[in-house]
Amino acid sequence: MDFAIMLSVLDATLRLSTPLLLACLAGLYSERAGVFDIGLEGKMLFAAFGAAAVAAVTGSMWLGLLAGISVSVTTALLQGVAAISLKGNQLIAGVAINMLAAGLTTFLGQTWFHQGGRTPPLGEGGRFPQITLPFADELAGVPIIGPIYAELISGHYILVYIAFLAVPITAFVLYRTRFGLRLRAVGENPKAVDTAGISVVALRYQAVLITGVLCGFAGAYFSIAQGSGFGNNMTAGKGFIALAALIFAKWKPVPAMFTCLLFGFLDALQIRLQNFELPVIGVVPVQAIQALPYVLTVVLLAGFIGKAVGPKAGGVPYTKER
Amino acid sequence: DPAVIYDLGGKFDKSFNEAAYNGAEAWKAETGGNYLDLELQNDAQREQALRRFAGQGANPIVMAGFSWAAALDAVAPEFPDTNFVVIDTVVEQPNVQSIMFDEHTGSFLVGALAAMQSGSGKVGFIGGMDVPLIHRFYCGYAYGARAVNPEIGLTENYTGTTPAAWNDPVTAGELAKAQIDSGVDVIFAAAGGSGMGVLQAAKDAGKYSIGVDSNQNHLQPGSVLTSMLKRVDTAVHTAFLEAGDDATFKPGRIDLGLADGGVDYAVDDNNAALITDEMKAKVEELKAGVIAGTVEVHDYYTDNACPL
Amino acid sequence: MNPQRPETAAASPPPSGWAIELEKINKRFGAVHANKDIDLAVQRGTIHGIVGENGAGKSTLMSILYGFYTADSGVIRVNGVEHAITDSRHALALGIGMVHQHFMLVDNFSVLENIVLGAEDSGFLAPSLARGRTELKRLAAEYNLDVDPDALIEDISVGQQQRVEILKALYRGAETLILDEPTGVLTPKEADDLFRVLRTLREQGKTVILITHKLREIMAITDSVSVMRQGQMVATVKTAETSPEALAELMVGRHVLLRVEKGPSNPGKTMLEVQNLVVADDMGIVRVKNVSFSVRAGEIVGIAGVSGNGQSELLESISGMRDQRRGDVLLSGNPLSLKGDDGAARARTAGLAHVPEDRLRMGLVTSFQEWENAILGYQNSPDYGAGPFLDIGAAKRKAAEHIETFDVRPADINLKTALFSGGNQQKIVLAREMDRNPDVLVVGQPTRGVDIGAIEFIHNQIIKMRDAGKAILLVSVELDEIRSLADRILVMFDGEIVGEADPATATEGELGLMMAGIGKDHAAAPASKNGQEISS
Amino acid sequence: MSASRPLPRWADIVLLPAINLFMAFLVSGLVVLMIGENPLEAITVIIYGAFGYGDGFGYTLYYATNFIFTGLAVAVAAHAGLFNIGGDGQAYVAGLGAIVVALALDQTHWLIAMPLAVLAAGAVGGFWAFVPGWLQAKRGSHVVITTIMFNFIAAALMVYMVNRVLKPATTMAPESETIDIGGRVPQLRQFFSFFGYSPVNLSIVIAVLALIGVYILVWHTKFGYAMRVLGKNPTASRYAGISNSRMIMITMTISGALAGMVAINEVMGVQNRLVLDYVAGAGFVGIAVALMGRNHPVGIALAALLFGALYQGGQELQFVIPAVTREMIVVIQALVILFTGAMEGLFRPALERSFMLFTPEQKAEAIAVSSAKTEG
Ligand SMILES: Nc1ncnc2c1ncn2[C@@H]1O[C@H](COP(=O)(O)OP(=O)(O)OP(=O)(O)O)[C@@H](O)[C@H]1O
Ligand SMILES: Nc1ncnc2c1ncn2[C@@H]1O[C@H](COP(=O)(O)OP(=O)(O)OP(=O)(O)O)[C@@H](O)[C@H]1O
Ligand SMILES: [Mg+2]
Ligand SMILES: [Mg+2]
Repeated sequence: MDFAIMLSVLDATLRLSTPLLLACLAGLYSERAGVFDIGLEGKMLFAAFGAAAVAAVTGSMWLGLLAGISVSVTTALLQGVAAISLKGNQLIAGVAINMLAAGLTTFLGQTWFHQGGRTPPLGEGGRFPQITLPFADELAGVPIIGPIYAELISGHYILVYIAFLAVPITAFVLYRTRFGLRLRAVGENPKAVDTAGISVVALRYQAVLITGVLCGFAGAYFSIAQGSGFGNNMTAGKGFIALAALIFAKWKPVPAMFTCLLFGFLDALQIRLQNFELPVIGVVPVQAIQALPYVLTVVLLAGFIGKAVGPKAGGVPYTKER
Repeated sequence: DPAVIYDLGGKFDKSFNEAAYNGAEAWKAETGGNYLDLELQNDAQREQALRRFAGQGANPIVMAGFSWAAALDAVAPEFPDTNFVVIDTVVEQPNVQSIMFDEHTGSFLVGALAAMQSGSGKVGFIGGMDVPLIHRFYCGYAYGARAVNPEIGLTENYTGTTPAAWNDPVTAGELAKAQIDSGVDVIFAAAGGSGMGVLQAAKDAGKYSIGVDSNQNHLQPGSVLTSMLKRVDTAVHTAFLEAGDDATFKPGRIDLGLADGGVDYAVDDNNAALITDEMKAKVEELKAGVIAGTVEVHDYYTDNACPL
Repeated sequence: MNPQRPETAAASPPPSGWAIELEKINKRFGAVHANKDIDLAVQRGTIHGIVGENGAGKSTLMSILYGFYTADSGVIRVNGVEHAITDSRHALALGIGMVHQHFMLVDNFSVLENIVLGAEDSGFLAPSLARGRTELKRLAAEYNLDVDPDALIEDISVGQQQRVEILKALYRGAETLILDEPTGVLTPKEADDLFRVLRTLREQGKTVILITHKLREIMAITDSVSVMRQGQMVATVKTAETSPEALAELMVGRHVLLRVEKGPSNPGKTMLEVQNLVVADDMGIVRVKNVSFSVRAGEIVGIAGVSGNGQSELLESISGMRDQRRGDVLLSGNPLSLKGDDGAARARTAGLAHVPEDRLRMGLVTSFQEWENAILGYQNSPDYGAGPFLDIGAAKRKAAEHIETFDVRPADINLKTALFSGGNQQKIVLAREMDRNPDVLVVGQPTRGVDIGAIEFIHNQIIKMRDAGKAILLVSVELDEIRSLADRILVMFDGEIVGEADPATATEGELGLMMAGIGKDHAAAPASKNGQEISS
Repeated sequence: MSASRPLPRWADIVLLPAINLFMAFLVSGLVVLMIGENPLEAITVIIYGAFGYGDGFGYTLYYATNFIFTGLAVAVAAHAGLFNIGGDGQAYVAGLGAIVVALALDQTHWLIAMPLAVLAAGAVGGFWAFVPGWLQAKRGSHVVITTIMFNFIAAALMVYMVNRVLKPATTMAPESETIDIGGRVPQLRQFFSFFGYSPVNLSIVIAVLALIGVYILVWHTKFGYAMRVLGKNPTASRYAGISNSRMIMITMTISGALAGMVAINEVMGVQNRLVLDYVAGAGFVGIAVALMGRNHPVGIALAALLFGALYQGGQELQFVIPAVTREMIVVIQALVILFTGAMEGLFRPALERSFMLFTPEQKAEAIAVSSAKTEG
């Protein structure tokens, strides 16, 4: 593989891992607080739709982003009511949210825009542009570093930078703030938090809200950055992959980033390996290459990661006796 | 009343099913008549839907998609008085008309245009689901490109292997970007709804794309070089007009190709500037050759292979 | 001292009087009337004991005082002022701290993080942690409460964890400290340390409420004591004016024998033999280092030691739950294979019964009905159905039999096991394990958290087994229990058997030194001051 | 608050779900109203379409058959504390077992082909779940992730198998050869003309047997007992001499084999060939079915019937009210899951309070509590 192709693969890696990373960090907040979330997919889908719909109508990507986040947060709240206040089964809540999103986005899209659930294509201003970082053009000529800066680091949607910035921020919040301390505690031993005089319910709602915000970014990325407009079920199972990445990363922010980068890389590679010819076997069936990221995940998981033990109180609604 | 049943992609797939829908709408606008339609949710509903419509007295019943063979084979004999029209597959029953399109010849023409437009000498193809039908598109495209430039570089990709591949613009867009990064500058997207991602990526990179099924030139004006038309809309329209009456209904297999405009390449205001007179002349020459049988285009269906 | 404490706290309490007054407290859980018209007054600067059977309502009452439960009715006064305590934060603000029976700590947090949790100064952690560190140093010096602030909770001993709980309360400015069964999980040494801390607290003017099942602790440390029975307060007396026997009778409503009565042992042939056993824990750390001993029919061998010195791994290995690194376990002379993860089944087939240390974690499935737990471990026995099928009728009959012979209350085989009290849960396990007439009985911590009535019963059952000619291995951190039950005592320290003692002659001090790893070869040191302090 | 008592059993398992279902339909009604259609008519159509006539009821049963299998697959694993998200993939690959046997034996008789195909489909589906089970047991890989991954791998594998191996050169659609009559599972309509043309077939008998079998397995066998111990307390199961690793592997295999039965219903009962993606998400519906059915066969049967009815009633709705799209059906299904599954507690407190006023002694207690509260 020559240098240019490598850059192209890594460039695609960043693009493809961004929504995974945002969703993965989103999941990290609620799962660290003890709320399992298999509804990441649904929240992203809602956000993607909300963002594209508003961006299409107003022509503003920022209003679109805001709408995406609001829709996702509202969904997160609904899920929170079911899983936290009503002490419902967290997994069912997630399944319901996913289905609701799959149906409602297309239904509303069709009712409002009459394009089979799609939103109208976005014009200039409605979609995030790729940002050229300062000096990218000037440095492009410098060997090695130039192309790396100009092509790999520069020239992404702002949401890509936000996603990667969210990693140190999350790490900081989690390990260096009062909120983070309490968040981690409530996922491990909610009773300890309760007896320390902190409201378990309030904490979990806060966590779920942050999850909503991050899913909002992730969803918006699909429809108004990477894509231009909403398409049916456009998140295509990324929420589940993000969840796998979260477990893979053992619920830690920096490993989460590397896991998402790995998944993104495999995806990028998969795309470029479709006609790859192996010395002896000949052309590898495209299906084998498409299955590669998943097979590799399983192999890595079995070989290197070992047991992943999540937050102890995860999945269990907290019941306070009165 | 006539009826149309869309395949699993749904009626607004911006492509194949939507073309069928447009045909039905055109008929409606023209005649003022009413028609029935239905979107499937799963495979098990095929027979149910056919019986339902036939039982209600719908005639003709038009189906879009290559997955109808088994269901239609079972139901058609139950309703000998109903006429069925199926697109993209062949069912041999006395009351069934099977419409096939010569996707390979239409693709041949856009392949030639692609090769002529390409400055890099590399053209790409992005298919939707990895199935023989799409291989047929590719093979025609490849032959067309080779016909004008035997040295042309060809890259072939598919968005996926499940029906979800028809609706995955993200992966399709990434594939397009990957092709562009490797030097490809014209990409033919035969990928249903996924094609949107290809068109977008080509536009973002300042390269060219080729649409499919319907005329997609307007979607990214100036970037969509042309579209490979597969006139499913006309087929549905014609079926609605003719197949309801036994006098005009023609059972058996009908192949629509370049000669009758069943497949073609699209030129309109959006791409008029891109297609030079020279290109146009060459492609028309090839078209005439194919119709006359002097230019041979390999049909993937004949041997399930694409020997280049 | 603590900026988190609002003004309502007793910043300058009146020099004398009641720290806590409870009046006519009532609390129901569904049909259970857990607290009935409870009155309780605790003098400031004293240690006040509360005793009562399992389920008498002690924990409930304290949870109400701490704001964890809300009373259905009743009045709470703190320093003479009436308060409606709504939640724990409120109780903390009033200067009430509580150390729960089950620690409220986050296992994978450091000590410092646990202490700071909920009492942070600001949004960022660094200043809180810094202040926590200095404050911790001060408290440690003032109250003799040393812990490593950076150690993880899961890595420190139970005794240390308890210190963390106490420090947590003090850090929040607690004036009144409630301790719910604090010594249930402690070694004698740790218990001594705890009591020293409690005395220091009292000297500093703090008030302590202590719930315990151990009457000698009441006698040794409290100033006054209240007795609860079936949700009611039956008496409050000055400790100096009562005796363990009197308290026991008040608690249970009948006379309780506080001593174990047993005859001399009559050892037969060797039933259980452990040879050069080496066992590692889940993390791969070697916890049992080359241990050898044997137990003969008709004798009780006690293993004494501070918890965490390899006893758990030893027990698990002998009972087939944990693979050995080296060495052998022989049952009636036959080596027990521990390969695979179903060694426990082979151990049972070979005639071994196992009462685990931790009934909730291991010995019971708490969400099962009682009868389902009555066959746990014996589910494959033909008694409970032929072939692959489970004969529920047979299992239920067996469960009813257990309940009858072991006087489990309530006598309901269909009740969810979680709803039985600790003592009764323990009886369920014991009944199951003793019922099969095993050749070897391995028992860990048989009376942890169990009230004195039940202790008496359990001890008698163990003696009965011995007298029936069974080989019994008893592992306990309760020196008293070991001394009164065992015929031979082995002391375990740091994964090794460091000495053997005769219960008839060994003093608590000698054993204590061996348990601390001092005098490895022979216990000859004189009784320590600590040892004597609490022996009644 | 504290004195609220648990609901009587019948209220818990009948009344509360009924209220929740009603809520789900109420909200769905609003969605129907949004597109200007009459919600009452819509619900009538759904109920009529699902139960009102032979064909419709047959379709309901046909869908329910799939959901029973996938629901049981999730439930069996759940009893052992395992969350099998891979029912979809397991059902999918099981099609290979079914098609190979069916095609090989389609010149014999279904009495021969069907039992063997059941075994083959069970074996392949079971294997597809065994591997994640094995990885969990031996390598500690989280079964949730591995089963998700195996869904994707199954999809890729099946496309390859269908397109490159099973597809006869003469067909265009990606599908296997058609099974001859001897390899097909008989349709119920061959015995009861009541079912019209609906595809419900003898697979439903397997589904009923599976329900009974799972009930016996979980609650009346020693294996089931061990499974439940493992699910509730893995330490206790090790204490009880149960081999956790073996239990995980066997349970996952059983779970996968149950999911694999979908292949019998679809491949041999309905499609008579192997088509791409024939599982159509039934594996995921199975999760909802198991959760709603509280992992109990009776609950699963009812939940599967409910979802079958929604699928078929929804289809009917599309026929009768063309404005209703398939997405609305998905929305209604989601609302049902939301209200009866995730938010089932919504009305519990209110219901408990109203129940307390029914019997005199409870009434007294309720009054005592509320007055106590005002005192405090
Ligand atoms: N969460 C609860 N729900 C219902 N009933 C409860 C609950 N907690 C306690 N009870 C009831 O309250 C009574 C008192 O329980 P409590 O825990 O206060 O007893 P205790 O005196 O602390 O017993 P122990 O000595 O075993 O700790 C019990 O008999 C029980 O019936
Ligand atoms: N949630 C509950 N609902 C109803 N009754 C309960 C509940 N929890 C406990 N009980 C009842 O409480 C009584 C004592 O329970 P409790 O919880 O005090 O014991 P425990 O604290 O486990 O005992 P120990 O402190 O010795 O371990 C038992 O009779 C039991 O049936
Ligand atoms: Mg208690
Ligand atoms: Mg208790």
